[in-house]
Amino acid sequence: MNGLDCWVGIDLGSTTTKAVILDSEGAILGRGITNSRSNYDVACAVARAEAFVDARFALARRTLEADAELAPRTELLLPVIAASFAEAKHGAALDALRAELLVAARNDFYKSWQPALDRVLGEIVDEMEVRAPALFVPGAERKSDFFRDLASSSFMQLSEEAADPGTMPQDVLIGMFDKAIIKVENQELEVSFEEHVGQALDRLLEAAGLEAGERARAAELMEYAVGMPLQERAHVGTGYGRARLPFPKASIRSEILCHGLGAHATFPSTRTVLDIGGQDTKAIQVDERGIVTGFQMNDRCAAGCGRYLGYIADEMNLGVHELGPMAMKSTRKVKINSTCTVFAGAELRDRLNLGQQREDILAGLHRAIMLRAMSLLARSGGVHDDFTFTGGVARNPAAVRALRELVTENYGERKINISAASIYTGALGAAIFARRAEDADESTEEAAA
Amino acid sequence: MTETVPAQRDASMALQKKILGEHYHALAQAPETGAKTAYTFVPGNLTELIRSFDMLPVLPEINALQSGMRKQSGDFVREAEKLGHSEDVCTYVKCDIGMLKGGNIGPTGEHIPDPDLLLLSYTGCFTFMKWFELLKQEYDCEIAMLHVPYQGGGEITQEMVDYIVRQLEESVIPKLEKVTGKSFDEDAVSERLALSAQAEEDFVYVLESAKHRPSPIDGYFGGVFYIGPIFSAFRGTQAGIDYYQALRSEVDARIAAGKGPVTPAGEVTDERYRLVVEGPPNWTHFREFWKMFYEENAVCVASTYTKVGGLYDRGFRHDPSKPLESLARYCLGCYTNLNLPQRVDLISDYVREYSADGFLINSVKSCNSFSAGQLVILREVEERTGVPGGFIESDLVDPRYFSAANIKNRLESYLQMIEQRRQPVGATG
Amino acid sequence: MTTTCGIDVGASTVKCVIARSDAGQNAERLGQRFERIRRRDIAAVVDEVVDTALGEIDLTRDDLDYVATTGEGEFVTFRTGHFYGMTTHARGAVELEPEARGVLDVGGLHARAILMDERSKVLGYRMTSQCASGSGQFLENIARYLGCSLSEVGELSRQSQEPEAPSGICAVLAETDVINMVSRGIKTEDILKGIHLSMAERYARLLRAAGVKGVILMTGGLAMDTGLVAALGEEIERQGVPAELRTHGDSIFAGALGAALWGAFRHEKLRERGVA
Amino acid sequence: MASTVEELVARAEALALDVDLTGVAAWKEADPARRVVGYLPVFVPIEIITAAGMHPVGIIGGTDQVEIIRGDAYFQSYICHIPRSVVELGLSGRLDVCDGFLFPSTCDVIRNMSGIWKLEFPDKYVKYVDVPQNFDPEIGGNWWRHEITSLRADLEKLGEIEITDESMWTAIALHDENRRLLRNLYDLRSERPWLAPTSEVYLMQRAGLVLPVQEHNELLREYTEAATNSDRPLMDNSRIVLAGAFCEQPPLGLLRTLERAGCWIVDDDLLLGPRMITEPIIDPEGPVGDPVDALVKAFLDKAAAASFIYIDEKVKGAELADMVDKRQAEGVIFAAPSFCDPALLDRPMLARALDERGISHISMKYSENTGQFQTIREQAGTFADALKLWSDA
Ligand SMILES: Nc1ncnc2c1ncn2[C@@H]1O[C@H](COP(=O)(O)OP(=O)(O)O)[C@@H](O)[C@H]1O
Ligand SMILES: Nc1ncnc2c1ncn2[C@@H]1O[C@H](COP(=O)(O)OP(=O)(O)O)[C@@H](O)[C@H]1O
Ligand code: SF4
Ligand code: SF4
Ligand code: SF4
Repeated sequence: MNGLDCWVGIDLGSTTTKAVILDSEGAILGRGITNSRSNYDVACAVARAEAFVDARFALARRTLEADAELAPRTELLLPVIAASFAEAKHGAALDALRAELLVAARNDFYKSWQPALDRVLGEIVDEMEVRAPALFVPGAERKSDFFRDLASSSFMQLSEEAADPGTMPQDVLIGMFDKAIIKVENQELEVSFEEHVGQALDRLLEAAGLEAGERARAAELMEYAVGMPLQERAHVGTGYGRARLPFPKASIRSEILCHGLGAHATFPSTRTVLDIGGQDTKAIQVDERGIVTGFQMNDRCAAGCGRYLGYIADEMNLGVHELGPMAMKSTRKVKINSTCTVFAGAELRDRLNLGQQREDILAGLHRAIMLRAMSLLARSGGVHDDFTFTGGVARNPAAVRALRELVTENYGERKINISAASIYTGALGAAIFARRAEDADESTEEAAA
Repeated sequence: MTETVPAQRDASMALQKKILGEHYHALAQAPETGAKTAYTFVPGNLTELIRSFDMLPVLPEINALQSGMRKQSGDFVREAEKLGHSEDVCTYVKCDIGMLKGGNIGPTGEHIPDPDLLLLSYTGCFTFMKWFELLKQEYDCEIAMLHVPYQGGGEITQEMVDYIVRQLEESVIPKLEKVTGKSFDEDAVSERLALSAQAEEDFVYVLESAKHRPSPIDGYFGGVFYIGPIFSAFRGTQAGIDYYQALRSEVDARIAAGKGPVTPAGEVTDERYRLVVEGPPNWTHFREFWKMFYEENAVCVASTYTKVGGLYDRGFRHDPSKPLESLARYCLGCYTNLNLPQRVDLISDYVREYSADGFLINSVKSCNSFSAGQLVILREVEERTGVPGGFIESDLVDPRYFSAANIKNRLESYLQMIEQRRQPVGATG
Repeated sequence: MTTTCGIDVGASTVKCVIARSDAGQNAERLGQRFERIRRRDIAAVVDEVVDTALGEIDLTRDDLDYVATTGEGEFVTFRTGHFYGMTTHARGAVELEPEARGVLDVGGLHARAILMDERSKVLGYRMTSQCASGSGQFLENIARYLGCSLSEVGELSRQSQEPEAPSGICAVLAETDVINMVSRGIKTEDILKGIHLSMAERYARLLRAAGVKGVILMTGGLAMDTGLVAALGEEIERQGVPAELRTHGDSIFAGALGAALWGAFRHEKLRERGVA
Repeated sequence: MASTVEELVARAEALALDVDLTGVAAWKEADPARRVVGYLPVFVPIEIITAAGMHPVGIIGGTDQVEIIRGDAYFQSYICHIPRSVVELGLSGRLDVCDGFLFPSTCDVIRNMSGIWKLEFPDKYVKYVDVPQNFDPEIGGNWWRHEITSLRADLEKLGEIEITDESMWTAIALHDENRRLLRNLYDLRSERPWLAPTSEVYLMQRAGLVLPVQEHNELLREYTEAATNSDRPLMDNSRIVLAGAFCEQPPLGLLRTLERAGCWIVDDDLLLGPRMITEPIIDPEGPVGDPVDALVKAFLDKAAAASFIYIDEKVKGAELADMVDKRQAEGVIFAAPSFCDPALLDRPMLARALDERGISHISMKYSENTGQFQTIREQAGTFADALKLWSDA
């Protein structure tokens, strides 16, 4: 079987690590994301692995759609396979969590809480396992894509229920979790793709969603997609942590250039790009070639970035996903003053105590963030058509709404692009750089030959 | 400028160090020799007039920047803040106050005598006024104020000149006479002004040598050394003339040899970016800062900071035939006394005249006189010249405000951007 | 003798002290209690803390002559009067440590250095303001990330041999820095000590700027963090602050205690004037 | 029926927060020949604008109402807040009603802003007004005469009118009256601060920035009378003088916070510009001689101390300490805008003068859009506590 050439871009962000795989046509084959964690190599490897899995799905989709018989069943097959795969990964991580929790509980420091500690921890994980499948029903809403967030949220809840101030303080349980989760997320968990395709197909068969003949055909096609060798020709890294990537210097690009290029590739007529990530905000102006002509970024202070929302979400015991939709329900304007991320939590509490609605407060917070972004945009040269909003915060509908309002109020009507995959913009730019560099090398080689 | 000569240096640099060292020595000896001292400022200084009364000028700004270069300023600034000075204000002032409280030991390690006169000839910055009001609380000495109007309307008018000349005649000169017991000698001033004009000629030649490709000098980092004598105590002196002659021949030799500027980290051999720079440098990390440019083969061909003590390259010369009026016009014409449109014009002209690839603003936290409006300058100059502007932020002598990683990141991204824009259309599409 | 209650409502914790004294002098602490707020309704936490503390010593709110609030306690409806944080911390500190002439109060979000005289009159102070870098909250976040509980932090930090400081001052960016450090294999204790040192550096400057001299008592919740206290001791020496740092097992109650005592003092004043 | 204090305060608050200058726009629309001239803090001779039949408008920032979007693109984070809100007002068209702008010599920021205005609003009249720092009538006086005369000529051109000496005297009389009324109000506040708290007095003053002087005089009269006759209960707070707030103004919330924390402000340098001349310009016997001379003399002889004016041979801080004595204040709160060089550089000198006279003081910073007052409340409250617990103890 002839393999497929591909190029990889990796954006090692402060909060999330993203990977994008391009094929020889420059089309996106796969995307992967994970939370950046203490071990950058692992984060990088996980994002890359996820992107390759995603690429497999893309190949599978291509194959299925090209098959006369199965094409109509694509939308039935793929989500189930994906969900099954995700659930399996989650299960593997839970296993690891269980093991690490028990290791943590062995520490002498916690001797006085034993043996109850082991038991309570075990019960919590049992319950987490029980709840897991519900998370992975195709189409289910999850608080986050990341194991850390999902596990943390249910652990918090379960540990609160299990805790007792005298005999088993919640602080102790949380302490166990904090210790264990670091270990878990720094392991690369092996989950076999092939195996889960098979399981998913069986499940569909059981649920009578699929006929036996279709199953066989599907298995055949999937085997092809899964077996296709993917040859990584080159990679480029970018992002906040790029200096720490295990790449040679030539394979590292400034994140500003990558974001500019990535946005240009997605929306060729874009001239202004705003990227709001976990702890930095960039306003970039690009020309018709995607070349950066001006930029501004915040520094020294993380006020008004994605982390700010993260703090607020923690404070309210919500996932970052839920903040935007909640803020969209606001009916009254509230002006938020805190510029500091850490103080925002305190202000939130103050205002809740004053009886303000949390929807309104949240809307005010989103506007506050966007006001800061507007300043950077103004500094970088304004907002020009088309305007593209990228980065994780572009996934947040309330942030997008606040931005739209402010842009229109201050610059008039602008075409605003928001790509569903906006969080991958930097990684995409990096992948394009990887492809280009390779082209350039080849052309020189050819010239020399 | 004395202690901090770069590792690799020209002969002129040694000469500069020598004459400045002699000046500090003369100051230290003042209690014995009976010489009187006038504290005064660089922009709009009246050196010839001061010297005509045989007084020695002391320039607190220079002391402050020297402390910065010798990494003492951080302590001085903190000391002043402990005394109730705000974190927010100009660090030159705080550095000076801290140094004063620490015994007023100058950059050569010798004591700087107390002032006999605080000569507040303040051009282009309100902080100067506060500075000497503060010093006046420390020293029981005479203070003379020379109010130099701002070129708000973009020009020097006769009324401004007359106002200054009247102040010189009625308040500054009488104070000088009172402090020294000598009487004003207009001819003596004229003689000195003639000497000044001579040095000014060579100084301008040196600055403009950067129009050559490759530029033989660095007009910002290197320029800081070239302005030393003429901006401080050496106008109207033979030592000043000698220094600039020597410098000029050195530059001529470099041009003839097709050589780039000498930097502490080595000689620039492959000039890749020609930049015009606006704003004062950071002193606490001066070498580190310069090295970032060196590593990218970026040469600063012109700068506005080297004009704070006069816009000689725009034609101004001290004029012995009209001494007081000439001093008045000098004070009025210093860079920080220009209004914003004039500054935009000047920088745009530099970009064209020096064939620059870009211009960079180093915005310092301390100095509102420079900084307020720089973002407008950035956009206007970009628009007028079509070359990209860069923007970095630091401070003069407060080491807490120098983030090397940050500045390097911005500088690199900026230069990468210039590089990317150089490529013909299509090459990257 | 007057029986008074001091309530200190902080950003993260509510503290309460019940004391009997003679117009604030010769005080005897009858009871004390603190409770983390943790996203709960503050008024409810206040009620719970006060009533539990009273219950433990068989008293009720009716037995109190004066309820004095401090911190963010102005909204407490059953208060008699309010005193501001520095007034109460200074008083509480002198009560806990009679030799103290300075206070360093580090709580959930703020830090402040207070200079006072032997009567606990505030003579000068410095406080951190709009930036939360180096606050209790910050330390908590880092500790969580490192997977250790607050009670372990001090112990660990004091074992450090090669402290590694975070590069920036921002509480949020420092978290990333910490992630970085973990990835470079820096030991937990060295990271903690580095952070303690960088916090201590700021606090020592605060103390210097406030002009403190002599014995200073550390108050607020972070006084319980022995690692921070040790680091602060080192920094005070390094920066040449002419001060000797002490802590007290009940440091976290300093504000509430001070409020209770000032309350007694005011009660007496008002009684003299025939108001109460 | 006379208005109540509450009504007057509400009216003043509406005017003070009218960042869109709707009142001024209405005034201008009434007659196409009308002109509006904006002036920045701190001091310009507004009499000339009034004499020209124009409406002087004090442009003092955007309060905490105006969201800064483009303003930050003009000023770095380490520059005070007022210029960015003024730029925001300008770029958003809220200052379009102004035909001209005066930028007085206050500090380097306002100075450089005059150039920004020239670049950004090339069609507007812009003048930098350079007050003298030399107080000899023949030297600094001449310079100031020259500045006033050229401003007069410029305004004549702008309004296509002639400014007669007679109209000058009339305008001076109106502004003399305005300053008298303000001084009256300050006296009332100092005597019985609970009747006219600073949070209200300030609004009355601020309303004057956007009202023609005649109307402002009327408002001041009404308020002073209503406040004097109101039956508000006495409150026993500490008496303090507020210093450092002459240019960028603190948000109303800050003034209210100080009052709530137990401090009566019994004198201040808020909105100093219109009160800068401390005595009547016109002699008791009536106008004599040249009105320009009278203006020059007023600045040289009757101007309040301010940090942007050279102290000459005077002692820095003496005026402040005298003010504390005169108002029987118990202490001073320095409240200066963050990054305000003139105010912050003065602070140590003022502190020294106060220390020498045994007056206690504290210091804080703000910006016009400061929204969190915990720290401020804490500081002011502790200060008030100390005055309260230790004075009658
Ligand atoms: N689904 C989502 N909904 C809302 N916000 C999100 C979502 N996903 C990520 N974010 C926000 O995006 C931020 C991370 O953005 P990202 O661009 O990945 O940052 P970085 O590149 O710095 O890691 C998070 O802090 C979070 O606030
Ligand atoms: N055992 C402990 N060790 C270290 N820090 C602690 C401990 N207990 C509480 N803290 C810290 O003390 C802080 C609360 O201190 P406190 O002075 O009450 O603050 P506030 O008044 O702001 O609520 C918490 O943020 C927590 O970080
Ligand atoms: S503000 Fe600027 S010009 Fe003025 S003294 Fe400071 S550095 Fe010099
Ligand atoms: S204000 Fe907050 S977000 Fe900004 S530097 Fe400080 S701690 Fe960080
Ligand atoms: S607040 Fe201070 S620094 Fe800012 S413009 Fe006004 S006087 Fe200048």
